[in-house]
Order: sequence, then C-alpha cells, then structure tokens
Amino acid sequence: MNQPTWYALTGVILFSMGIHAFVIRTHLVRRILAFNIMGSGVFLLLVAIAHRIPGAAPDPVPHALVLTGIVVSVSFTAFGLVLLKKIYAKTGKTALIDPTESTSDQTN
Amino acid sequence: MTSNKSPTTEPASTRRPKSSSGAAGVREFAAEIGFARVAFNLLVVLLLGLLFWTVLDLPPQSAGLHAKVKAHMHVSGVASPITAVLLNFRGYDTLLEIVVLLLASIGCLILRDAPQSHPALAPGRPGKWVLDGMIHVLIPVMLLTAGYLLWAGDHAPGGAFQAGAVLAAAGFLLVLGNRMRFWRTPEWLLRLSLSFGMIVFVLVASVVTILTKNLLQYPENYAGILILLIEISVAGSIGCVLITLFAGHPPVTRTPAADQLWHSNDEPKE
Amino acid sequence: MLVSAGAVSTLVCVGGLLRRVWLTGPIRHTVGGWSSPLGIELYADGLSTALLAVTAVIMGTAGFYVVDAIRHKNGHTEGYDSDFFWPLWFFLWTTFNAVFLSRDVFNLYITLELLVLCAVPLLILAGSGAALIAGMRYLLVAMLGSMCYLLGVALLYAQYDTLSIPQLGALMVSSPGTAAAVVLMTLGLLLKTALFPLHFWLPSAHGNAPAAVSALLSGLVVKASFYLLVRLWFGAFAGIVSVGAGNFLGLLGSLAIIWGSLLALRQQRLKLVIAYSTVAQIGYFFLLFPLVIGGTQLCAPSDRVDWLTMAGSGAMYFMLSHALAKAAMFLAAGCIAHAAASDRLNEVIGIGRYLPVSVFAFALAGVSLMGLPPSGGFVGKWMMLKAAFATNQWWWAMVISLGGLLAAAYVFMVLKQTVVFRLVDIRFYEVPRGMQWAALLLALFSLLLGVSGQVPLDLLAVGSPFSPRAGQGWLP
Amino acid sequence: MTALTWIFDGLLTAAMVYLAWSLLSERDLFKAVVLFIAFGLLMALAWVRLRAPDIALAEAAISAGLSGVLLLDAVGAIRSPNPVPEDTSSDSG
Repeated sequence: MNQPTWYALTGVILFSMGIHAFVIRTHLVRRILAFNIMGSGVFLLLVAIAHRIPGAAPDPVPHALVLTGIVVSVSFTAFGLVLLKKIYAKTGKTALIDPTESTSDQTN
Repeated sequence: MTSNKSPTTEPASTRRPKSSSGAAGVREFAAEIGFARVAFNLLVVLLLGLLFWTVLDLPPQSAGLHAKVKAHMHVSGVASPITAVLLNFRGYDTLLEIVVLLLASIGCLILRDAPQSHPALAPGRPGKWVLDGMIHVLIPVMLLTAGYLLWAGDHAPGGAFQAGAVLAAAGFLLVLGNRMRFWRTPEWLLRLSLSFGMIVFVLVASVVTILTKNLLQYPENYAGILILLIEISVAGSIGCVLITLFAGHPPVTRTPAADQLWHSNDEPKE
Repeated sequence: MLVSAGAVSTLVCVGGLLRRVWLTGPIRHTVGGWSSPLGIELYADGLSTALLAVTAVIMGTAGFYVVDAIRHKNGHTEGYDSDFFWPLWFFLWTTFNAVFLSRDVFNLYITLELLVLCAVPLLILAGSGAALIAGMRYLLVAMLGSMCYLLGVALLYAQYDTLSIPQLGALMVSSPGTAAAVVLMTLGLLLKTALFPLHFWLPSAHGNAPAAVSALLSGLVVKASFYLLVRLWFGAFAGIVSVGAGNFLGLLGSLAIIWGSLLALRQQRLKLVIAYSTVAQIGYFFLLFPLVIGGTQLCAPSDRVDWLTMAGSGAMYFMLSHALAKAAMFLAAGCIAHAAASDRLNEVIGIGRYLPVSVFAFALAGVSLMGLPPSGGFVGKWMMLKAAFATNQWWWAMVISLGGLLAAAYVFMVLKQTVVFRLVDIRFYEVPRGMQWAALLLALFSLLLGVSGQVPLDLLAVGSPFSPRAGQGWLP
Repeated sequence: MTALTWIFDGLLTAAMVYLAWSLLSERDLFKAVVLFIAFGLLMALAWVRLRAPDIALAEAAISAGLSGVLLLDAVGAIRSPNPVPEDTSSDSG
C-alpha cells in the first residue's frame, strides 16, 4: 500500500457512492451531483495511477485526460442544469418520476 | 427534497397510474417490498469489491508514457509536458473538447425564452455596494490572473482552460452586478465570441494539414507560436461559453400554458 | 445554399475516402504525426467507410426533407426553423464521421459525448414538455454510461499504458483490472445502445423528437455506440472475452427482439411503434457476438474464417440496411404526422389514399425490417441464418425467424390502419413533395442495398475485423 | 515526515469520502450544494498532494467554482418561481 494506491482506492469508493446515488435518487439536482462525484472518483483514479513512481515526475498523459474530462463533465453539468430549469419552468417537475410515488424508482 | 405542492403539478402525477400496466406494475410492487433496492445495493457493493481488488492488483510501479513525452518535448513547441500533451500530442482531443463546450452553450441558447437581465441583484438591493466594490477591485486582478495563467501555461501550471475559467468568473461578477447586459449582446457578436476559439483552432488545423499533409501536425519551427495563438483564442471563447452557460439560462417563470404543453404528447406505453 | 454546399463537400470527401479504401485497403492516419501510444490514430477500413457512406446518404436525404419542411411551414415545423438547427445538424454529421474513423478509446469517449450534446439539443427542439423530459432522461443515461466507460478506460491505461484499440488488443491479458474494464465499458456502451433491459429511455426520446431527428437517432446514433462495442470486442477485447459472455449478449438481444416487437404492437402512436421496433432490431445486431465468438468453438477449424466473416458481415449488413430503413420509416411517419397533425394510429386511418408515396415508403422500409427479399435486411438475415446453422448454433436462427414474423405483425398493423380502412369525412394538410420523396428515396436505398448484393459485402470484407488469425483472436 | 504525510493523506481522503457521503444523502439541496463546493476544494488539495497542480487549478476554478455557482443558481431557481437574490455569496471562484 502506497500513496497512489490509497488515493486510487478513494477514487473507486467515490465512484461507487456516485453510481449508487445516481441510480436511486430521483431529484435531478441530486443526480447531477452524483454524476460529479462519479467523475471525481474516476479522475482521482487516473491521477493516482499517473503518480506510481515515487520521486519521479508524474506521467502527464493522464493529467491531460483528466483536464479534458473535467471540462466535458462541466459542460454536461451546465447543460443538464439549464435543461432542468426549463423542465421545471414548463412542467413543474424536478424529477423524471414523481418523488412522491416511490422512493426507490428504477429509472436507471 | 423540494417537493412541489402547487396544484399545477397534480395532473402530471395522476398520469402515471393510468399508463402503468405490465412492467410498471411489477416495478411498483418491487418498490413496495424494496427488493429492487436491496438487490441494487448488493450490486454496488459487489462492484466496489471488484474495483478494490482491481486497484490492489494494478502494477505498483509504472512510468506510463512519461518517457515518450519527455523524448519528444524538444519538438513540441512548449515547455510544460501537460500543455504539450493537450495541444500537440493529443491536440485532436482538445479540438473536440472545444466543440463539446460550444455545443453545451448552443444547447443552453436553444432553451432561452425571452430577453431578461439576470435577476439576482436588482439595483438598490442590500449588498449591491459590496458587489460594486468587488467589481472595481477584482476585475483588473482577474484579467491579470487570466493573462498570467495563459502565459504560464507554456512552462508551469496554467493554460487556456484555467485562464478561460478566470475570465468567466470576471464575467459572472459583471453579470451579477448588471454591468454586462447579456441579453443585449448582438446575436452575431454572441455567436462569434462563442465559436471564435473553435474557428481559430480549425483554421490552424487546416492550414498545417495542407502544409504538412498530416492533420494537426505543426511545422516544427512554428509549433510554439501556433499553440500560443490557439490558446489565446480558446481561452477567450471558453470564458464566453462559461458566461453563456451561467447567464444564458431561461428565466424560471411557470406559465399556465406550460402544463397543457406537457400533455400534448404521450409517454410510451409499457 | 450554405447547407447544400456543406452537404455536398462532405459527400465528396466520403466518396473519395471510399474509393481509396476500396482500391488500396485500410488506411491509417497519425494525427499530428504522432504514432500510437503517444498520439491518436485514425483508421478507415471497409466497415468504417461503409458506415460513413450510409451516414452521408441518410444525413443528406433527411437534410433535404428538412429543407422542404422549412420551405412549406404549416404551423408545426417541429423546431426545424430554429436558428441552431443546421449548426447542430452539421456538428452531428461531423461527429459521426469522427466516431467511425477513430480508434483511440479516450478520443472515442469524447466523440460519444459530442454525439449526446448534438442529439439532445436537436431532440428538445421539438419543444414539448415530453420532449424535454425525454431529452433529460437521455442525457442522464448518457452521463451514467460515459462515466462507466471512462472508468474502464482509466483501468485499461493503468495496466497497458496505451489507449489505442489495436495495441490494447495485442497487450491485453486476463486480470481483475481487465475484467472490470471490460464489464464497465461494455455496460456503459450497452446503456447508450439501449439493449434490453437498458432500453427504457429510447422510445420516449425517439418518439418525441422532430421526425427528421428521430430518423437520425434511430438510424445512426444508436449505431455509433454499437459500432464502438464491435470495435472493442473484436479489436481490444478479442483475446479476453469468453463464449459465455458472447452468449449472454446474444440472449439479451433475443429478449430485446421479442420484448420490443410485442411492445411495438401495443403502441397507439406511429412514431412509438417505430421506436419500439428499433428496440427490437437492436437485438438483432447483438446476435453478432454469439455467432462469431461462439462460432470459434463450435465450428470446424478448416472453414472457420469463412463462416465467422459471414456472420460478422451479415450482422453489419443488417445494421446498415436497418439504418436506411428506419430513417425512411421515421421520415414517412413525419410526412403522415405532418398531414394529419398527429401521429396517433386512430387519427391516420385511411391516410394512404392521400399520401400514397409516404405509405409506400413505409411499406418498403417495412419489407427490409421483416427481412423479405430483395431488401438489404433479407441479405443480412440470410447470412446470419446461414452462419448460425454452419456454426451449429441453430437456436439463434429460431430467434431470427421469430423476429421477422413479429416485425411483419407490427408493420401490417400500421399498414392496415393507413391503407385498408377508409374514413369518409376527414381532412388532411398538404404534404410537400420533397418530404415524401426523401422518405421514399431512403426506403429505395435500403432496397438497393439488397439488390447490389456483392459490392457492399466486398467493401465490408476490406480489413474485416471478424476474421480470426491463429492464436490471437481477431486482431487486424 | 512520512508518518505525518500518511496522517494527512488519511485525513484528507476520509474527509472527502465523508463529505461525498453527506452531500449525497443531505435532505436540503442548498446544503448539499454547499457541501459539494467544499468537496471540490478538498479535491483540489488532493490534486496538489498527487503533484498535479494544473488539475488543482482547473478543479478549483472550473469544477468547484463554476459548477458550484451553476448548482446554486439552479437550486435557487427551482426553490421559488421567482428567484430571490440570495445566491451571490458564491462568486469567489
């Protein structure tokens, strides 16, 4: 067990927590939050594996991938939130399935 | 949970049972006993276990492509390995990524309804003077920071995305303080500023493709200056895209007609 | 003007590429001059050029449909007149070209995201609340799918230090990390391809989009993620995946055929019938996996190459013909909806007398879906059937035949409503000729694909990913 | 020295997991978003620990700052039909 492994493990924990919340939550804001947590987990794993030789400079390729990934996930977050606001304005809904109906829907 | 109690949502929620037969009925039953949820929790735990095992099993030491990047740094035109990967070795990824941002802003613009200034801080609200002060002090600092990040991207942490984000933060302040009337921006200027980065990137790519017969292969002596050109224009466009994502949203006002529109189409039957 | 210039120039480029691949074999291009582990490589073989060509045909014809729809507005233009329609249209076209030409797993991740960010805005241009909700659902599914895919990519890079599909294929060995990556990437792509039981988002998205956009969503967008699955399973994962895994995908595909067809029969809106038909037809594509992977074990080694190539080419052929036929169907449905201002099946009764061209286009496309000769669907199914028997997997042949019968049932259900019954007292809006002929043209293309027989097959055989080499799976 | 860095890494990752957990199960959306911004800042710290200052900058600016502002804006918007001016405390990123 060394430092990169430790962070990589944190990354997969975050990913699993994110995927869990993404599927069982209904509120759209919560799902977008969960998506971001999933993303953080993946990025943490990528950066951790780039840093596997202690002392040496880390591998720059995963860093570049993570920078790209962050921008992509921000684009999705922003577009998703705008769409959510529009849906709320138009239909009054904040979830694809009515949250009053059941707590454990399985939209995904 | 912001559950909406307004009467207008009633029709939407009463619709479900009508269309729920077959699979949806099973789904409701499963929800009642919580079976699906338990099964899903187990699945996630299983996934977590597999991922743990995976991570512990990964090769403990690996330099990745570090050596390869290092070997080609001298022809990349920049001094920072990450910038070299982003804009030279994997520049195609970055080109597509600029398009991702542009598309997100287009998606956002599609959803706008009517011109309206950002309602967050109307003139005369308490707190306005704080914002005014921030604008006077922070905007020059932010512009300076963005410029520094852009310049530093060549050899130190920083680059087009970080600079663009700082520019966007400055734009947010202006929008919040009603200094920038987003909705008054002429359409052509809006479109040009959003797509400027992509246009420059594509132009550079086309020109170098004609010169070197290879997509995005910079002529060796010009790599540095071309990358800088791309970075400057991309940073500006990223700033504009991010401001659009923030300020170009639809104003949230419910209209009575909205709920009728909701009924104008059907969900599929399952 | 600008629109046709863009379309024509893309068509010319695709044509040029097609010619070069046909004459000289697969082409490899190193972007930026950096070869594979460091840079990104583009690759064009028969399969990718065939997809590029079909994409160009569909985008061009559907674009013609849209031009005519904008020229003759009748109150509901379904959002075609938005300022952003054509930019999104061409971004989508470009993205398809990028997907079909890339073979770098991370680059493919970005192209898949681009696809979603083009498709969802085009979908919500329809403007209804249902379209917005469908768009949101699609967006969420895509977000989940791409995160799973990206984690898989990270795990692959962690082990093999490369992102290129052929290099991964040469390096990959069984390990927990590899298994996790295969599972995560496949799961993410299955979500985006909408294979049963992950199809829940597809009907509402494809059923509520503007008709020309539905044609692209059903005809091409789901194919893009499926194409990537094919590239991964027969490129990168070739040495890893087991017969059981292939059979599992085949089983899900069979269930999709049956479930999708049965639900298509229950729909009351024309576009939803077609959307559920897509759910069913996606199932066929997935029979590729058991036929090819299972075939390696169950088939005599001497004629293995022939049969596996036949199974692979057959499935790809079927996919191409489905793309054309399904796009034609949605365009025909768009004409019908334009005429009746609704696509409810009980409001379009007898419309065939007023719109013979559109209904004929629907019927022709239906012929391809059912797999009747001389359509492209027939050739594809025939090859898959032959390969199923030759590799001793007759049970998949049963599914293929049953699916054809079910497709006939829902196509005839629609035709019965539109042609057989007559309603006296009914008024329809006039439908511009261009829209009707665009639908018919695509249906004819799908038929033509079947008549042209050997030519597309020869093209698909150029650098076919399905022919196994001794000891190393399907590596090109 | 190593013991100290181990303690720091351990605390940091534990705090991240705890924050992620609490923001995903927080009932109040507004609080959840605030926790998310805090989570983003911890992530930036983690990037620094992993010697990725570029990503730390991007995370602080784009992910925590920008996503945070957008999320706050969205939560404010769906809380009431007419947004009230209370979401200005978030423009520091």
